[in-house]
Amino acid sequence: MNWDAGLPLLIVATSLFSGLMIFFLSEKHVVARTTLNLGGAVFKLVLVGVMIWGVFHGHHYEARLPLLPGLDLLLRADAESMLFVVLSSGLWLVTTIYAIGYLEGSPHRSRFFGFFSLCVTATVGVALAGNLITFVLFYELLTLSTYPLIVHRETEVARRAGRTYLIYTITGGALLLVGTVWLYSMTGTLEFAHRGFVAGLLDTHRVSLIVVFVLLVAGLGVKAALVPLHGWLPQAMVAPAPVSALLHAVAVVKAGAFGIVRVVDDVYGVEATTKLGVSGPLAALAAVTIIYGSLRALFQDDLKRRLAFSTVSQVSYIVLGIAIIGPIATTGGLVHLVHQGVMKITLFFCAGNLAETLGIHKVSEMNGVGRRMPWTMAAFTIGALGMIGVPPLAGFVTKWYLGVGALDAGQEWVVYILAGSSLLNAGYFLPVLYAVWFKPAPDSWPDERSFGRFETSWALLAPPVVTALLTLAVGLLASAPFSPLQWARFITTLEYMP
Amino acid sequence: MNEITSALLLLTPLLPVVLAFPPLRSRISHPCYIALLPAIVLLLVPSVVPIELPWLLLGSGLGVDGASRWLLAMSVVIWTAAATLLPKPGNHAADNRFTVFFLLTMAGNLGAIVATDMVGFFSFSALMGYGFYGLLVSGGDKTARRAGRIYISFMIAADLLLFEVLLIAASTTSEMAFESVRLAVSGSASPGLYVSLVLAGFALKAGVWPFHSWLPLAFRSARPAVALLVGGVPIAMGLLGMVRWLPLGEITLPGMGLIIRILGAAAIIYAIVAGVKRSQLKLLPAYTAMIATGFFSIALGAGLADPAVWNQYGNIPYFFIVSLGFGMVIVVAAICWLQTDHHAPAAIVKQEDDPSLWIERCAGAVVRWGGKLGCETLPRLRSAWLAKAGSLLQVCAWRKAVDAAEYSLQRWILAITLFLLLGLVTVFLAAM
Amino acid sequence: MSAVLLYALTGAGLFTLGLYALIIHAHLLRKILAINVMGSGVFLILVALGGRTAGAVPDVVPHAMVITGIVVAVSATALALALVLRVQAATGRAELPEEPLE
Amino acid sequence: MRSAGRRWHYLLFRWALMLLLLAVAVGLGYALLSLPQQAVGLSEQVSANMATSGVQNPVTAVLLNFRGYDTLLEMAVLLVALLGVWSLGSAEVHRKIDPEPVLSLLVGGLAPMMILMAGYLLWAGTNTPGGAFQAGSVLAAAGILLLLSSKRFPVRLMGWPLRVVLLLGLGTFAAVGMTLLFVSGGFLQYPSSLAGAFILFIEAAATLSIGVTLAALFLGGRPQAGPYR
Amino acid sequence: MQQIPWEVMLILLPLAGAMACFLWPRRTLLFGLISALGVGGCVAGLGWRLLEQGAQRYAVGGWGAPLGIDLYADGLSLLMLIITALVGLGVSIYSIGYFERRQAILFWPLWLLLWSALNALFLSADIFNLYVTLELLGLAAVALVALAGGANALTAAMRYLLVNMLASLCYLLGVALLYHNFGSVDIAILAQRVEASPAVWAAMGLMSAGLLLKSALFPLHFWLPPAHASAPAPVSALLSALVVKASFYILLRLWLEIFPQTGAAPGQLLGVLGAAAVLWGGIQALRQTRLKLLIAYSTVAQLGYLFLAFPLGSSFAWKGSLYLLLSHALAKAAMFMAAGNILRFCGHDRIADLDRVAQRLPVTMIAFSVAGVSIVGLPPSGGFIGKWMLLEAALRAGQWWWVIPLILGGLLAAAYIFKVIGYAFTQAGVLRQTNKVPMSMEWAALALALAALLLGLVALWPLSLMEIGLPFGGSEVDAIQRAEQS
Repeated sequence: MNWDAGLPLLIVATSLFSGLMIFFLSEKHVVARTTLNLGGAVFKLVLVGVMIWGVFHGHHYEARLPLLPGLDLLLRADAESMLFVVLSSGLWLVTTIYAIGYLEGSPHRSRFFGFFSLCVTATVGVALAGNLITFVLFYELLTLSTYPLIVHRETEVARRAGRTYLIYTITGGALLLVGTVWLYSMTGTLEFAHRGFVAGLLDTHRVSLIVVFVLLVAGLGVKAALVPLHGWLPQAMVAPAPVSALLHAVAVVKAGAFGIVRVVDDVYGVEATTKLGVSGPLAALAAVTIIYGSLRALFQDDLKRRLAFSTVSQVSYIVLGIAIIGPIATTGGLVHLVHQGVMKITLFFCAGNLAETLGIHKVSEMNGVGRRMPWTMAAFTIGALGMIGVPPLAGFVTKWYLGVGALDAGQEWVVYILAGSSLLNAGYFLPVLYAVWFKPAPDSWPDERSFGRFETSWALLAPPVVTALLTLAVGLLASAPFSPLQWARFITTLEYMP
Repeated sequence: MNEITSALLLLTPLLPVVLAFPPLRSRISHPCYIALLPAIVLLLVPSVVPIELPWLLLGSGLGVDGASRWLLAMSVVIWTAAATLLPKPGNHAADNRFTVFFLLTMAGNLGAIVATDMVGFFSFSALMGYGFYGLLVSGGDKTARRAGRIYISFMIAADLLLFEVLLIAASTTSEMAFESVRLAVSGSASPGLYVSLVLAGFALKAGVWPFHSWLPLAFRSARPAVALLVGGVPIAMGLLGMVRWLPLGEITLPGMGLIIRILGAAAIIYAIVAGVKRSQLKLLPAYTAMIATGFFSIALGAGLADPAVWNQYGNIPYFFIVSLGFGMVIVVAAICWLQTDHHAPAAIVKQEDDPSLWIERCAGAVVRWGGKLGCETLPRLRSAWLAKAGSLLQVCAWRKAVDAAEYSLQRWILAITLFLLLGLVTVFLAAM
Repeated sequence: MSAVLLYALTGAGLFTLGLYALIIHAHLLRKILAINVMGSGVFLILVALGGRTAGAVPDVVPHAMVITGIVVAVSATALALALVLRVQAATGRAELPEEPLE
Repeated sequence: MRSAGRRWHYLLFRWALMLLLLAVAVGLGYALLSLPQQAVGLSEQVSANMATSGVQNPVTAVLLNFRGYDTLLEMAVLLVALLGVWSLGSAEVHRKIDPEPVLSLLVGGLAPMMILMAGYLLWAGTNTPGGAFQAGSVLAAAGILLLLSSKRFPVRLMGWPLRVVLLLGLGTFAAVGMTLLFVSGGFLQYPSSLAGAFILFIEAAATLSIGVTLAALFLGGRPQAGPYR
Repeated sequence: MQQIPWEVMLILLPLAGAMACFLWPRRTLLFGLISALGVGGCVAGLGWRLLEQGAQRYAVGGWGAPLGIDLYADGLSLLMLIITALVGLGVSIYSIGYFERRQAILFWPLWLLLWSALNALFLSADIFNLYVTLELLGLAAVALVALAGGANALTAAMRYLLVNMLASLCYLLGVALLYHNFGSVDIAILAQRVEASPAVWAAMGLMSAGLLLKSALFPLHFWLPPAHASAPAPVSALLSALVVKASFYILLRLWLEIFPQTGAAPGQLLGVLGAAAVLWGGIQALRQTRLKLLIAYSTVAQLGYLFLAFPLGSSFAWKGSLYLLLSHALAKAAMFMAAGNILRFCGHDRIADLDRVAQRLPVTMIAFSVAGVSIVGLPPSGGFIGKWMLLEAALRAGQWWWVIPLILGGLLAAAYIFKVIGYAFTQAGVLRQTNKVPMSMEWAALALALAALLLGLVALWPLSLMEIGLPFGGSEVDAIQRAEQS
């Protein structure tokens, strides 16, 4: 096997093997487990770096395994997958460090980290999938590997949350599967192509194609938490904070959104999507989700629930960007894939820190916490302002591209959605920030733990600070080479190239 | 030489941000003065070549031209004056935070002045706005916090409006530098929307009548350093934004010009009446500022109505802004000096419940009523409906039916009979 | 209608009668008997039809099949009878319980 | 009321079932009547190959030679049934009854006669109706008679020797089949000259096994001796 | 020296093993394992021969059809033999730890006889011989169920035995009709001679009905849940994995060879029943509170999938159905073994009281979950491949409505599998005494579950084996695909 075929496999395999090995470690082997975890994460990041270099120098990374006659499992590194691979493997490292700090001394860590690694394996697989069947495979694997993480606490509430999660995601997976098979029975191929592969069927199979599109988007929309299908996300909040971070920022939600990107761009192609008339309803659905998620977030007192509804709202920016057919809006949608991940993971890390250090779970308990934990809350502030879209943070760049793209595509209504959403974002984040920084602190915190020198343990503190800096950097340096925005532009050029 | 000026340009907004970083600040004796150094040096350099920063944000630029050199000078003076009024750096957490906000606001202000494109200006003025909000609120009493809250509400609204402006601009031209946008907008089909959005946005930011309500509050309660900055920072930058963003001197909008002139006049009359009625010395700067902005509005309206008038002005608007800033400093300083006997230094005031603003009351009511009406009860409502539907469908009965059916299927007699029947049906179907 | 066909039809009748008894009767011994009646019917059909060409030697292959079938039936019946005894010992009655499973 | 309703349902069900079964019977009868008038069987092939089968009785030829494989499996079925009965539990201890003298005498006289009869049936099977199964049944009847008359078999015979006899038929059959695989190159492929001898050998073993197996089945459980106790 | 007749060895080796175990009860383990390994070797040998020389026909006694009996091995039989050997090996290893001595000495001979019957059945080309093997199989299965003892197991065994006898008689009557109509019992000869006539319809109805009863197709599944749930765990595994599949195999053979021109109606009827089985079995499984009953009802549901190929009738659908059969055999065996481990560990199998089994019995729980993935039909697993093929066949045939049971069945399966997994993760109120589970039992279950998973990654290999002797006819779908691609 040559190197170009081996590299994608190797990238998927690094976390798979470290995950499988961790399963067989006993609870006591903390050092070995930490080494495997961090080693796997760093090694994967290095490999991803090599791959970026290679893709940039025209290497064609592609690994095929025959699955059925005429149907292969295909891992391929193209521009879109690189965007998602970098996001997931980069944030995996950060989240692993955080999780090590977060779960210190708690039971069943081998199980936790094993499934944690499997989850990232599945995400990277989703990113590198070169055809729809491979995508489906890893998408389902993702469902399976996240379930044990959600029920990790072993409580009745956790079991119910896990059940809700499965009801939604397995149903979604089934719809996705039907759509995939149906598509395959019409086209005979499932391989992603830059301008889609259904163009030849537009005249003959119009209705079928629309139905398949609806099936695929419904299946993916479950994970992307599009509005009638979002119910699992707030419930999944019972999971430990690193898991929430992973679910919201890196893996699950993103896999759904990324899938919609793939379907619109590489399965149907923008042209066919427009001709079938499905892009408009998709954009409307995304808009409804954006507003509805923000409204619901406004009414939550539980911090993680507020963040969860915020995710519902924010992820739909990606879908909205894709559904507004046009190069600029698509760029905005794609880049939000990264931006939302970085911002939301910061917020969840901070929420986890509050819960772990001070026992704070509610917004109403956060008065004056900025004085007790200035670093954490500074990171939180950056993340929240980014979500609102304050320049020069990451969220601003996204909103900018979405707005310009919408005007470019002649869909002015999107601008009002963006404005309304920003207003609502400000409505549910700014009071928090005000309370954190300017309200007097109570005499005692609900459940305070002392960590010595820092405001909390370093493993809990470093990740949010790093991601907050990233939030700043990807916004400030948006136009620098190799920034997410530039990469997204590159992808869009390929997609819309005449 | 160019490299040095470029570095200076970059450092002008960057150094204050860097110095705001707490570990750095605590090691340096006079961070607020040091942060101003690049700007001061920049003022001494005779000709500054503007730089392009394509990697920054969506591609930005920085530069200093004749007008902005004056503005920069004014800012440097105002910030230096304000820095002298800062409390000595101590261990007090509130003072430390105040310094952070001070430096961030400074960075935003200086950056907005040297920015040569709209996105850069927008970003720096946002930084300045949030920083200024921090200055108003931190360590102030409840009036100050009230002022801060009104200010931030206005600012969010302004940012939203200006964001729309940016989008409109970006969809007309790909270049975001002031000149090219001005040209593109004046050439576009309907500049009216653009102009009115810009005006509304910056009026909100600058506290122009009728968006003035935070001004008197700020002057009544804020620290002297903050009061000193009001004229030079939010007001001046708001007016500067109007001048920079509007395609003045190129378009003719007589209707809008008239309206703005009327508004300006109304502002002046209001300020005079209100100022006489209140007749508090401390509030004098606020009414002065309102009168000044009213005059500015009248001038702007005239410029909008007839481009020729605006072109006659030349650099006068810039000088107006500069002198407004200086004038405010002097007025405030004088009043401070007059009142210094019976003015207690701004210290931590006893925290008490703030009366909420009308906008907050509205928002709170929306949240409350929205929660009661829909969103909070929605899951409950849904589950109630589901329960209702469930009782209609009678899940229990279904369960019983399923169990009963399985029970009968488990019975030998029925199952085999069914099986016979099926066999027969199969054969007959096949035979057909 | 030849005698051979009469035998065969009798076999069919036995088969259906046995089936009826198997379905209707609850007692296990009767069920086993019913199955044996059915078996006899099948064997009758199998053997009888082998000789339906008038005057020719009957086909012996069905005979051999029937012998095999009988041995199998005897074995199964023996197992069934032993089971009936055990079921009766364990549950107190020689009938299949018709309660649904828990 | 309720029971009357049930009863009515039951009657209705019965009648429905009868109608259904009538339909089955009619259909079956129709199928039988529609068969070709002339028997289409394997008579010709059987008679054509009788010469090489080693026996004169066509039924035995089919059973032990042409379709001997079926019979081999049939022996396995017997063994399975026996194991099944054994897996249910151990045989109940029969009441120690004193057989009536007449029965005792009769059994004492009949049993040897029946064993002899079985031997004859086995021998006759090669050219006239008869054969291993018939002989085995008679043998089994003798054994059951002995059991009923409370004749106790020696305990040491209930272990290993019993199991050997039980396996004798199946074992011999399989062993002969395997041997023939090496001798004549085909499983159960008798050399035509020795076919008769092989068949008789197998039949003898099978008779013994069938007889003992059927008698053991009659016991309804594991023997009270040996490792299966 | 001629070629070694692997077919005969496959039948005789376990038979000899059974006899040896019966004769020397103290050495059952030795003989049993030797036979198991030997059968594995023989299957490998037969597979090698088939790959080299194509489908094989072996005339027992040298007579050949129609007078004698033929053994016939093609891709279909080979795959059934392979899966039998795999599950058989797993069950053999599992039962080392499971049975105590008293049961072991009866289990091993019965199990080897059952194995022999299965091998004979999959190799037979003669419908009367199939009847004998079917009886051998049925009686051995009944005996194994009864091995558990207790009222539940005994009544279940009784019911099972009666069903077996009834079904066999129906089948035999069909054989009689076919023989007297066409003068042969060899499948290949019958396939040439068969033509539509009332006797053939009656034979088809009788034989199908008998085999359906044995395959427990809804609504004839009434005997299956009690029998499979009350048997000892390795026996449950064998019954669900292999024994019900044997009758399905015969039905498949008959349907493919003797009754191919039956028209659309019976196929549609079977499809409808299969769909009903999928849904009904799924709902019932979800309603169960006991683990083994849940798994047994899951078997009812999964058997329904196999019948969805009948209305489609394309070779692609048959292959999909067969693929589902193979993966279900492995996965269900693993699942019953895991259930046996849990039963041994907890002393009960009430689902709601599983109490953190996931943490305390991890290997078993992994085995259960991995097997569950295949049962649900999630990728990557054999179940997914089979389901994919059926879905594709249904959509290609334009009969999209078969997609509904396929998908709903998967959802129901996910619901009941994850119900178990969810409770295995949570804490129960009352803590109970637990017993140790031998390593061999845990790892045997895991190995089979992983094999089911692996089946989803090496699909081309079994699919190419299915081509040996073209048991499913020419592959028209492949031809269409090739035409489309070119």
